[in-house]
Amino acid sequence: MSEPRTLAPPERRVAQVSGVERLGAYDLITAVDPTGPTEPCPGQFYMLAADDAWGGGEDERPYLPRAFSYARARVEPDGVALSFLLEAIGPGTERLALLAPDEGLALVGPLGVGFRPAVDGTRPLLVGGGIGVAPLLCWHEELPDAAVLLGFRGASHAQAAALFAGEPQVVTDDGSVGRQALVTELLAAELDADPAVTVYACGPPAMLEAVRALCAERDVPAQLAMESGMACGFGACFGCVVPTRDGYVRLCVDGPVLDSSVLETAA
Amino acid sequence: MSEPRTLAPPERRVAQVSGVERLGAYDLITAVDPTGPTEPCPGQFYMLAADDAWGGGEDERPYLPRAFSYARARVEPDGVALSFLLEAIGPGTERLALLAPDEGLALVGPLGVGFRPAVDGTRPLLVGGGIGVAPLLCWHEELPDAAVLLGFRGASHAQAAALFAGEPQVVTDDGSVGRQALVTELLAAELDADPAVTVYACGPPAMLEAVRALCAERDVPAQLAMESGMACGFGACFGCVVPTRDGYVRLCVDGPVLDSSVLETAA
Amino acid sequence: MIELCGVSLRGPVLNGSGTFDAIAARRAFGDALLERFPFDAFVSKTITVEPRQGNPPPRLWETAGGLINSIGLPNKGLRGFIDSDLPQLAELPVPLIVSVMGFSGDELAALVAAVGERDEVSMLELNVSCPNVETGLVMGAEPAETARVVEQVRPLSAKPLIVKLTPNATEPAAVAVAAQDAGADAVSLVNTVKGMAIHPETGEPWLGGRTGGVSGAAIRAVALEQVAAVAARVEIAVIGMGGIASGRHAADFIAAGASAVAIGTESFRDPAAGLRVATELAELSLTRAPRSPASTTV
Amino acid sequence: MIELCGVSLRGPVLNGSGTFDAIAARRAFGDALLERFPFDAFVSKTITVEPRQGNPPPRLWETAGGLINSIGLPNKGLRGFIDSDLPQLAELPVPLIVSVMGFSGDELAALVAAVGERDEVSMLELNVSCPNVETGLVMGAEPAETARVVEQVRPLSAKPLIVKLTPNATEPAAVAVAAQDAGADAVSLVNTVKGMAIHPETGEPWLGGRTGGVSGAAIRAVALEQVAAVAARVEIAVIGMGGIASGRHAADFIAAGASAVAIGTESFRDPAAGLRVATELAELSLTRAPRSPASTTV
Ligand SMILES: Cc1cc2nc3c(=O)[nH]c(=O)nc-3n(C[C@H](O)[C@H](O)[C@H](O)COP(=O)(O)OP(=O)(O)OC[C@H]3O[C@@H](n4cnc5c(N)ncnc54)[C@H](O)[C@@H]3O)c2cc1C
Ligand SMILES: Cc1cc2nc3c(=O)[nH]c(=O)nc-3n(C[C@H](O)[C@H](O)[C@H](O)COP(=O)(O)OP(=O)(O)OC[C@H]3O[C@@H](n4cnc5c(N)ncnc54)[C@H](O)[C@@H]3O)c2cc1C
Ligand SMILES: Cc1cc2nc3c(=O)[nH]c(=O)nc-3n(C[C@H](O)[C@H](O)[C@H](O)COP(=O)(O)O)c2cc1C
Ligand SMILES: Cc1cc2nc3c(=O)[nH]c(=O)nc-3n(C[C@H](O)[C@H](O)[C@H](O)COP(=O)(O)O)c2cc1C
Ligand code: FES
Ligand code: FES
Repeated sequence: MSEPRTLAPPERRVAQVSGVERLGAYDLITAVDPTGPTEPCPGQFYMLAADDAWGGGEDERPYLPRAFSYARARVEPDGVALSFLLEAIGPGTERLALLAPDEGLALVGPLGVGFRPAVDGTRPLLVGGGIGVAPLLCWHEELPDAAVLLGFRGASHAQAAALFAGEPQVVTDDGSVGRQALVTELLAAELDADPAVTVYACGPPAMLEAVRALCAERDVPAQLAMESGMACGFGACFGCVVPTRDGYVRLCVDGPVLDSSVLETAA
Repeated sequence: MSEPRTLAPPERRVAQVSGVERLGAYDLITAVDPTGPTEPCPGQFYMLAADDAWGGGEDERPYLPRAFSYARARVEPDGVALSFLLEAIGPGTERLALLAPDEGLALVGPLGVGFRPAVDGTRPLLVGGGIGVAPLLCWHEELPDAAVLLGFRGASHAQAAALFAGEPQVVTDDGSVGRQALVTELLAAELDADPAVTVYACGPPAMLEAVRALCAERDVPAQLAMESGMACGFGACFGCVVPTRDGYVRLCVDGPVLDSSVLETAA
Repeated sequence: MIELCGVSLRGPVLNGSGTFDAIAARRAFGDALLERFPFDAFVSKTITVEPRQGNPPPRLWETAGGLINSIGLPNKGLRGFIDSDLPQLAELPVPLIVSVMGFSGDELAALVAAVGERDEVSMLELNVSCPNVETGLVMGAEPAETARVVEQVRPLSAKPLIVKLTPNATEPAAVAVAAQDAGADAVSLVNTVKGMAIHPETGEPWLGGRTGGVSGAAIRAVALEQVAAVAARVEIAVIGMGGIASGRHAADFIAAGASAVAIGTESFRDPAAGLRVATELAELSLTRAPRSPASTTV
Repeated sequence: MIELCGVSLRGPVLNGSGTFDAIAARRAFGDALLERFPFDAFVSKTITVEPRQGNPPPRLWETAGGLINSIGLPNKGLRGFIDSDLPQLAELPVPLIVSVMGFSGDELAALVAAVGERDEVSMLELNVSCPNVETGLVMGAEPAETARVVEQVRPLSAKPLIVKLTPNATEPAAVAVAAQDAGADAVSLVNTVKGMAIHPETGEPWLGGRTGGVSGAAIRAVALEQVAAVAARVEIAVIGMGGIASGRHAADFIAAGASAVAIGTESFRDPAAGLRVATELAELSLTRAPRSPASTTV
């Protein structure tokens, strides 16, 4: 079984923050990982924590590391520069957003299984919502010709679209950039025009469920990069399960990319 | 009873760090307290915490605020600039030492009771050991003619002596600055030369006990600024007690400056 | 305004016994403390019949998000309390609850009788849960023991009686039911969770009292579970505490069934924590409806 | 090398049951995991007779320095474990301890008999302490209940039997004594401390299982106190755990009387935590002499 899974060193290590870039509502944090593998698979993720003062935020958190898809990996002389796109929504992401160059970023990874190749005879189509664009960035680098459909809340979030090469189609909830529409409306139009695609999607749960339903109706294969609350990221805690047709699966070892056909319907 | 005690506002407030100066082994942190009293009494202290990320250090600490004598207070247009001299010895002081200008420094204070005037007919004599020089700095500003005796571990610590106006006598444990001697040897010599003094001392427990004993032998009045582990700083927790002839007293409300005559002997 | 055991309070935020000394705090903060008093009712530190010095220092150890204390109930004793503390506590702008602890049913009875007849006192809290003094465990950990002491003291005062529960019990809800059936008007929980620290250099216990009690954020989830379990079993009011530091935490305890909450360790971090929690809670209440009938507005 | 219940281990650092899935970890880390295996013995996740899906998500909630889990013992059941997990666990470079839990004495007996006869297995751990499944509380919180099940299963295997204690008991030391007297070779403690979280938006319990168990730094002081209390009362080996994250923490548990320690939640923060703790502990041991005779070098 050749899963898209690059193995991780079995320990936490400390990368050095080399860049911090504000992109509207998001931050792009880059850190140089001195000893990790140079070729993670798009869709894989890392467990991250600030090496210092990881704690003492809201409710005396964070305590555990947080999961982040890598958005970019570049081999550099002293290691792999890994970039993460993050949205500060709580004590963990807020602390990470405060990281400054030269601070330590503790990480474990790459973890999980990434995106699988497109089904024979289909073209890849990337669909991202909000912070869910992160794993699509590196995947798009491997599939430069793939069409990219992106949806954001508004202009500040939509700045992340600039990270994509080529011309992604962008829509926003408030119409401030592109049309006022849901990204799934773009997807429906694309599928209606040509259903011979493999869809790769990442975004909020409601969006992923809509993508799943749209694809299921049309028998279109879809790979969804999903999220759930994680404590460990390597199958140790059994905390990150999502329901599938085969029962609960741990998203950190059996995902985060799941084939939409294994998911139970929302109903 | 006119205790040297300036009342504190009954709440935690946030001062803005305006200066961070490295002084050998110590850090001098200055923060502008917008609403606190402008005239704390020398010997009083504040409970301090970094406003952000107060936690996540060694053993997931700090959690509670930490006690610090103020070393200087200067009235400025937007508040009182309070300076604290600190030695990083654990997770709380380490976090404080990382404070950068414009960060928030949460504080409660001034707390406790400060140094009392010298006994009539005596001259004041200030004796400091290590980080214990902190409260003597502001006290010396009020008693500019007082002799100052300081002891430090070595040259790096002795840099704090430069904060004192005039010419403090300095000794070190390793002889790297001044003579190789204990500050209590200087004190003994002074007392032998002229015992008509009121001694003000602050430093490690062994030094304070030596000062107490030297003064007791000669019936010299001494006021000792002491330390103990504190959780609250305002008499709430009963945690900071030290044994005295009258039983346990809470150092945060009945001290930190105690008249040495109330202390029990070490034996 | 809320009503707790028939006593009107301006709000539902109390202090935990032994975590705020209003007399000492007035020395530090002056009368500003009375003008901005942080609690809606004031709970005294636990008193005993005889004066106590408390445990030898060190008495404190900081843990991850928590504090272990081994204070050992220092207090002036019943007489000293009535003569020198009570007049000062009577000046506080809120109702007074006096916490008492006895080393026997008879001692508790003496305390309840003497304190219960004072007009300055609105309610009594029986501390049967202090983990630092041996009797605490015995009385408060077993339903039958609790029932026995509550039955003994109940007839001695008409004032509302709160029984403070220990978390160091297999089934706090069973103890709460026993207290209720024996005539308690309310239960409060949790007291501190037994804990210990080792001296980093010697390997011996750090605390002068060898073991102590953990409080603060570290125990909040544990306290919340016990409050929910107790509230599900009793009809009387439940006063919830354990690591509460924000209005949302207070709302969580109320959602779990508490009628009122108490702030302990968070006051050490901010003497005005009680006020802040009350303000935040009031803001939240506009969005999250209280579910506990005992906490309704009067 | 140390000896634990007659089994030689290269060191005193185990994992807590259910906090490290060596099979899944090998998928993530490959054979590097075996080369740098973090523990000196491996404790399996608790298995039951029948397969279990576990509790509905969400299963996790982060607290101050801690984690609440409500996993609900998902496992393949006895048959699935023996057929598919055991062969893989047998490849680990350290002795294997299998944790078992039954919903009755008979179920426990079936598990002990079946697992105990496997050569791959060095010891058995009886989980009578899981707070997520009702029977756990009943068996492990009462000395008599514990004695009954240990007596029932003791004759069924010659392998060393560890009884894992729950902290949610009035007197864990009494339960430990009961386990010892019924024939246990060691006790391990603590399991997780009962806790709860409220959904920030709905006011309802956050966890799918409604309540859960707190682990991690937040419970370390509580665990240490219980380990000390238990070690003072029993002669058998004590395996201490609860928030251990450094060699000094491990040394503290050993100073309190533990013969070995286990790492749970800290592995979530660093999969190599066990190795790090072992290294730090070895360095510290040079300065701080172990006091527990059971932990001496063989
Ligand atoms: C595989 C994977 C990849 C991801 N990739 C990215 C990425 O590339 N970029 C990115 O920004 N994010 C990513 N995420 C999400 C990211 O991990 C979370 O945003 C982060 O964990 C939030 O942590 P926090 O402390 O900031 O917020 P939290 O306070 O933890 O809040 C996050 C959510 O968790 C819940 N929650 C609230 N309080 C608690 C609590 N005490 N305990 C448990 N849950 C609570 C709530 O539902 C809340 O909305 C990814 C997640 C996964 C699983
Ligand atoms: C009135 C007063 C005034 C002070 N003024 C100053 C000053 O001007 N400048 C200055 O630098 N310092 C001052 N101090 C001391 C300062 O408060 C301490 O250095 C500080 O609290 C240490 O905190 P930490 O987290 O860095 O170290 P900690 O880790 O808290 O270690 C400090 C000491 O506490 C003990 N300890 C270790 N672990 C723990 C634990 N988990 N819980 C409890 N105790 C523990 C040990 O004895 C250790 O040496 C003053 C103290 C008092 C009481
Ligand atoms: C330093 C300290 C002293 C305490 N003293 C008492 C006491 O005298 N009587 C009592 O019933 N509870 C006492 N408690 C327990 C608190 O009232 C409260 O139940 C507990 O601390 C949990 O709340 P918290 O986490 O908000 O502090 C004390 C707690 C602390 C931290
Ligand atoms: C996610 C999780 C799952 C656990 N599963 C089990 C289990 O299956 N059986 C068991 O005996 N203990 C289980 N435990 C308890 C741990 O083995 C350990 O006793 C507890 O977590 C305390 O140690 P720690 O604070 O180092 O995590 C579990 C703990 C966690 C956090
Ligand atoms: S996050 Fe722990 S098993 Fe997936
Ligand atoms: S520090 Fe709390 S009483 Fe002194």
